[in-house]
Amino acid sequence: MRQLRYREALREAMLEEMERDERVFLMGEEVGHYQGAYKVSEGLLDEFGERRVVDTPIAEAGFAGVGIGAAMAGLRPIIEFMTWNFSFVAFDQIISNAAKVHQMSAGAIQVPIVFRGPNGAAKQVAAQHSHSCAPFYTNIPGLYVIQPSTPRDAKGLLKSAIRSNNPVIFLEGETLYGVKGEVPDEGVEELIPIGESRLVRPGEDCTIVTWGRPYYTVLAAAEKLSAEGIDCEVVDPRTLRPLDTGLMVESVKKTNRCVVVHEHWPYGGPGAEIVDRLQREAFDYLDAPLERVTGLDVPMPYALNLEDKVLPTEERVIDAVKRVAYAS
Amino acid sequence: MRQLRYREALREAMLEEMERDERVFLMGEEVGHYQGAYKVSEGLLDEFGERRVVDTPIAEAGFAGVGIGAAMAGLRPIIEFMTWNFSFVAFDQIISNAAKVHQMSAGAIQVPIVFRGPNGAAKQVAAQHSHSCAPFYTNIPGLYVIQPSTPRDAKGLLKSAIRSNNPVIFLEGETLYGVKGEVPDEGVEELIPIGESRLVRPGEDCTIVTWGRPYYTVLAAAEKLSAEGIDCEVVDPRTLRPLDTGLMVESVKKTNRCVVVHEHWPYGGPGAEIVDRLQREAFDYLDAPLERVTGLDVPMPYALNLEDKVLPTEERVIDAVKRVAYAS
Amino acid sequence: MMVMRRFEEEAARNYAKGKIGGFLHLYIGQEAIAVAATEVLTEGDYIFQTYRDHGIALARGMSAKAGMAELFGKDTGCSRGFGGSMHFFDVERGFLGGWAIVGGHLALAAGTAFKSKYAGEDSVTVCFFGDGSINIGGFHEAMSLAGLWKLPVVFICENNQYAMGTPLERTSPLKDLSIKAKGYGMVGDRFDGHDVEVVQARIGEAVDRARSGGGPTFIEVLTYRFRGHSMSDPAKYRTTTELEQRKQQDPITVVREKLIGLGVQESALDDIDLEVDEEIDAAVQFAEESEPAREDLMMSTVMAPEGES
Amino acid sequence: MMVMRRFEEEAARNYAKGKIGGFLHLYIGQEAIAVAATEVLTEGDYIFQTYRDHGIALARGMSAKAGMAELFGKDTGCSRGFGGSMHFFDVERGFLGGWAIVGGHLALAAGTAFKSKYAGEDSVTVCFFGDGSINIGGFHEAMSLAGLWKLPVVFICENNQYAMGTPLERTSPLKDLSIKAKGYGMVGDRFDGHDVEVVQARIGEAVDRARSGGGPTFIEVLTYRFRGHSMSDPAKYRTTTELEQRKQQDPITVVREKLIGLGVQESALDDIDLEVDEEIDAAVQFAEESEPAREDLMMSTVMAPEGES
Ligand SMILES: Cc1ncc(C[n+]2csc(CCOP(=O)(O)OP(=O)(O)O)c2C)c(N)n1
Ligand SMILES: Cc1ncc(C[n+]2csc(CCOP(=O)(O)OP(=O)(O)O)c2C)c(N)n1
Ligand SMILES: [Mg+2]
Ligand SMILES: [Mg+2]
Repeated sequence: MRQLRYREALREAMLEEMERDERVFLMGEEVGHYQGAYKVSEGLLDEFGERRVVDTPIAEAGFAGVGIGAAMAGLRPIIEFMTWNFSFVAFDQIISNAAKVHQMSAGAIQVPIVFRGPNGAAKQVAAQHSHSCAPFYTNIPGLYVIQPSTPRDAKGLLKSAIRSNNPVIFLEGETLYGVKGEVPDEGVEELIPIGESRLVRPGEDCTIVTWGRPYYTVLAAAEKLSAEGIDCEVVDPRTLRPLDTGLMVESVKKTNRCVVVHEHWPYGGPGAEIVDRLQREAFDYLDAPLERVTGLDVPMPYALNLEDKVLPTEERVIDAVKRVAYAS
Repeated sequence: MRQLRYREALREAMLEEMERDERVFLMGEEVGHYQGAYKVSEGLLDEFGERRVVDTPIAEAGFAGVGIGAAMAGLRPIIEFMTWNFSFVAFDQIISNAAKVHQMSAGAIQVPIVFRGPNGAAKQVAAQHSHSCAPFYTNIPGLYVIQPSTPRDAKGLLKSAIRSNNPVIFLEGETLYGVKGEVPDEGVEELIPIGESRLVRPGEDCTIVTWGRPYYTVLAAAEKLSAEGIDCEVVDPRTLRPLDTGLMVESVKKTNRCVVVHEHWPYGGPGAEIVDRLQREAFDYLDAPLERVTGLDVPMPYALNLEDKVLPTEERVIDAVKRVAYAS
Repeated sequence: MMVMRRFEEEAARNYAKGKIGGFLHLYIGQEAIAVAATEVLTEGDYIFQTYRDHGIALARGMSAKAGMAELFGKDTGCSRGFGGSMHFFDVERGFLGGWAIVGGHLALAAGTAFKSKYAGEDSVTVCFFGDGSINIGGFHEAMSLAGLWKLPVVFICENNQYAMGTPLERTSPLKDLSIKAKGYGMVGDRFDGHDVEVVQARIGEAVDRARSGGGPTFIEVLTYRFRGHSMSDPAKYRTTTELEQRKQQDPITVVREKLIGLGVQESALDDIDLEVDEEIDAAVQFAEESEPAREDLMMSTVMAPEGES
Repeated sequence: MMVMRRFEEEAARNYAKGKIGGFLHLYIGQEAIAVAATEVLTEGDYIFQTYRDHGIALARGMSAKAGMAELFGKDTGCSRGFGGSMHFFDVERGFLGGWAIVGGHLALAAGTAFKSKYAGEDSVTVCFFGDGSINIGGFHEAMSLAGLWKLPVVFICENNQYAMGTPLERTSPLKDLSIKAKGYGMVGDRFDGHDVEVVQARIGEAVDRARSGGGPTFIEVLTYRFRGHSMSDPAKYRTTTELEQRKQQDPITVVREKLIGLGVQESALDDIDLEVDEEIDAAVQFAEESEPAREDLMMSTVMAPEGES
C-alpha cells in the first residue's frame, strides 16, 4: 500500500467523491484560491472550478445554513470550517436545522452534508482556538460524528461520510495533517463503514480506548508498557456517534481493565459515555474501575510548557494503565 | 416557611439582589414591558425602571456579548434567554468569551454574569424548542452550571449565582415554574452554596441521582417503590458543574446500587459523567452496574403521545431500580 | 384567504379545547401576503416561513385536512405529527417549512437558491420572516451571502409591527427597514400588505428579477396580526383602538368589497364561505378520527436510511 | 510607530527562531491607525482589537517588555503567558484584548459602552476589526444594539483589503463599506489610513460624538498590511507590484517626511530609531530571561475567587 499523509488522504477522498458525483461540492473559507488554510483542498479549485469549490466570506452560520438548504434541495455539500472552533457561531444551524429536519418532516427531507475541519489543540494557538468539539456534537441525535486517527481511516470514512444521506460531523486534527500512513493504492476503493470501531493493537493485560491525536500518544505508551511487561490492547472507535462498543466490550472481557484516553475536556462527552457503557456492558468482568486520561479541565493556555501539561501525555497514560493493572 | 412557586422564588432572588447591588441588572427579550415571556420578571420593570430591566431585540449573541462586556467592566448582568434553545446562537459568546477571558487575562478580568432561562422540553413545543442543554455547558471549564429542582433551591442558588464572580449557566424548567414549595420567610436570607448536592430522601436499598424536571418523577416513583418494599435514597446534585459527588458516593457505599435519572439526551453530559465518577469513586461497593434513565435519543416530536414516551417516565425509573435492585 | 381564516379560527377553538398543544401562532390579518406570493410562484419554486406558517402552506395548496391533522398531532398530518403548528412541511409543493428559531431559516433559503443556481435551474426561493428578525445574525449572514452571490431568492419581511410584545420602534432605529437592502448591495422594496393585487404585483417583480438572474430582493411588507403573538398572548401591549383601526383593512374585507364592486354577487361569496366552512369542518373531523403519530416512525426518522439516493 | 514596527520585526525574527509559537499576525503597515486612535482617547476609555493586537497595545502604553515576554510565553508577559500574540491584555490602560474569533469582540465593546452609559460615565469604547468581519452575525448584532441604544462606541473597520487570502471584492458587493452604517441608523465615515493626522482628526470626531452622547459611529479606514496574514502566509494572492506601490505610503515614511518637511533634523529621527532599537533589544532579552508561565496560575485562574468584589 501507498504511504500518504492524513491531509492527502482527505484530499483524495474529496477529489474522488467529487469526480463520482456532480452533486458534491466543497464550500468554506479559503478552500479555493488560497488552496485551503491547511492545504487539505489543495488543487481542487483547479480541478473543479469556482462552481464546485466555493470560497466564502467569514460567515460560518450563513454558509453552514446555505449548505443545509442546498442539501435539503438535493445537493451533497462538504462544508469546511477553517477550524471547529468557528463552528460555535454556526452551532444553532447544526443542532436546530441539520440534525432536526429529517425527523421534523417525518422523513420527507434528507440532509446529506459533511461538516469537516481541524479539531482540537494545534500548537500554542491558545484558549479560543484549541477546542475539542466531540462532546458538543456527540450529544445530538440526528448527527453522525467521526474522528479518524489515521490517513487510511480519514480517507475511507470521509468517503462514506460524503455518500451518507445524513449530516456528518467530521473532526480532523491539525497536528495530524502531516502524519503518514498506509492508504489503499489508487484505483482500490475503500469505504470504511460509519459506526465501526477498529482493533489497533492486540493485547492481554489492559484495554485502552482512544482516538484522534492521543492515538499516537497511546501507541507510544503501549510500546513502553510492553517493555515493562504490560501488554495493552488498543481499540479506536473511529466513529463517536453512533458508538460501536462491540470490540471494546470483548476486549474488556478479556483484559478486565480499561483506560479511555482522549483530548477533550473531562466532563461528559464520548469519554464518559464510553465508561458508562462499558461499566454496564462488561460489569462482571471489571477488575478495576475504568480510568480516563483526558485533556485537563482548563482553557488552553498559550505557553508551550503549560499546553504540554494540558494535553494527555505518555506519562499520564502509563500511570493510568499501571493503576488499573495493579488494582484488585 | 412560606409556600412559593418556583417562578416567584426566582423573581424574589432577582428582586432582592437588584435591591442589594446597583450593579445588577436584567436584560433579555420581553423581560420588561411584557413582564417576561414566562412572567419570571413580573413587576421588575416597575420596580427598577428601564435602566435596569432592559428589553432587547432578538439578538441573543449580541446581548449575551453586551452582558459579558458589561461584566468585564464591573457590572453584574443577569441575561435571560427566553428559552435555552436560543442560547445556541450565542454559544460562541459563552464558550469563547465568558468562559475564557478570566484565564486568558491571567485573572485580570472577571466575568460576573448569570445566563438564565427555561431549559428542556415544555409541552409539545417540538424539536427546535425542547433542548436540554446541560451536556453542552457542563463540558466547559470556566463556567458554573446550576439546575435547581425546587423553589427553595432556585431562590438560594440564583442569589449565589448573582453574587458569584464567575459566569453561571442557570437552567430553569418551564414546566417547573408553577411548582410550589417551601422557601424561607421574607427577611430570612438563604444563600445556597454553588457546588453542593442535597440529600432529598433517605433510603437504604438503591440510590437515585436526579435533578430538574425528572426530580418529581423520581419522587413519585420512589413512593411507589417504597410501597413495594424498595427503599430509595434520592440525591440532587443541584449544581452540575462543579459536580459534588460526596453525598452520592456515600449513598452508593450504603445502597450499593444507583440509577441516574435525567432529561437530557443519553450520550455524554452530566448523566454519563456521574456514572463515570461513581464507578471510580465507589467501585468496590457496587453490586450492580450503574443504570441511567434518560430522555430518549431522538429529536423531540410534537405529538403528545410521543413526547410522553421520550421524557423519563415513572415506569422507566421503576424498571431501572428493579433491575439494579434484583441484580447480583 | 377564507380557507386560511376559517382554518385558523377553528384551530384556535380546538386549541382552547386542548385538542392542539404547544405553541399556535395565527396568521389572521396577514393572509393577503401568502395568497399574493404563491400566485406568482410556479412548480419547483421553494418557500420558507417562520412558525407562523399555516397561511402560506394552505395558500400553496396544502389541504386543510393535512394541516389540521398536523395540529392534532396525527399520523395523517403534513408532518405526520412530528412538526406541529410551527413545523408544517409539504415537500412536493416546495414548501420547506415551518421554522421556529428566529433568523435560522434565512440561510436555508439562500441554500435552496444556491442549489437552483448550481444546477442551472430557474427556480426561485421565497423566504418569509418577521420584523423581529432583522437584528439577528442569521438575517445578516443570509442577506450578505445572497447579495454577494446574487442568489435567486426573495426575502420578505412581514412587518406586522410587533415581535411578541415589542413594537418595532423599540427594536429598530429605522422606520423604513428596506433601507437595509443597500448594505447588502441588494434591491429593496416596501409596501402595504392588505391589498392582494398590490402585493402580488410587487412580489412578482422581485420573483421575476430573481428568476431572470437579477439577484435577490429584500422586501418589507407592512401588515398587522389581529391576534396575539401566540395563543398564550393576550396582547395587552396594544390598544383596542389600534386593533379596531387595523381591522378596517382586513384583507378579506378588502377583497370582498373589491369583488362586489366588480359586480360579483354577494350570494356567490356567501356560497364560497359555506363551502369553506364545510371544508374546515371536514378537516377537523378528519383530524379527530386519524391515527396518532407513530412511535416506530419516531425511531426510524432520527437518521435517514443509507444507500444510493 | 517605530516601537511597533521594530517590535514586530523582532517578533517575526524570534518566531522564525522558534522562540514564539502559535499564530503571529503583524500590524506592519497599519500603525498610523493605532497611534491616531490612542491619541484621542483618555484614561478610562476602553479598547478592543482582534488578534492583530500588538500595535494598539503598544500605542496605548504597554511596554515592549510586557508584550515581548507574552509572545515568549513568559510569566512577565502582559497576559502572563496565557494569551500569547492573539490575546494581549492591559486592563489598567483599558486595553481589553486581543480576541481571536472574527466578530466575537464587537458585542463586548458594545458591552463596555453599555456600562459607561449605565453608570453615567463619559468613557468611550473603541473597537477595531478587519474588513473580513463585516459579513458575520457578530458584527451585525453589535452594530444593531449599539445603534438602537446609542451607545458610546466607535467601530473601526481597518480595511487592509484582504481577509487572509481573500480580497474584499470577493466578500462584499459594496466597495464603500461605510454605507452599512445607514442600516443601523448610525453615522458612517470612510477615509485613508496612512496619514496619522488625518486619521486622528476623523476618529477624534467620532470619539467626541460618542463622549457627548451623540451615539456610535462606524468608520472604515483604508489601509494595507505589508506582511502576510500571519507568519505562515506567504501572501501569494497579491502581486509584488501592488505591495511595492502600497509601501510608498508606509505610514512611517509619511511621518518621517512630514517631520523633515517641518524642519526636524534627520539625525534626531535617527537617534529615536536607535533608542527604539535598544528598547526592543532590551525587551527581547527581558523575555528570554523571564520565568515561564506558571502551572499553579493555570489551575487558579479557571474560576475567579469568590467573595465580595
Ligand atoms: C433566536 C430566537 N430567539 C427568540 C425566539 C422566541 N420568539 C419566537 S417568535 C418571537 C418574536 C418574533 O417576532 P417577528 O419576527 O416580528 O415575527 P412575528 O411573530 O411577528 O410573525 C420570539 C422572540 C426564537 N424563536 N428564536
Ligand atoms: C468566526 C471565525 N472564522 C474564521 C476565523 C479564521 N480567521 C482568522 S483571521 C481571518 C481573516 C480576517 O480578516 P480581516 O477581518 O480582514 O482582518 P485582518 O486579518 O485583515 O486584520 C480568518 C478567516 C476566525 N478567527 N473566526
Ligand atoms: Mg412581527
Ligand atoms: Mg483584512
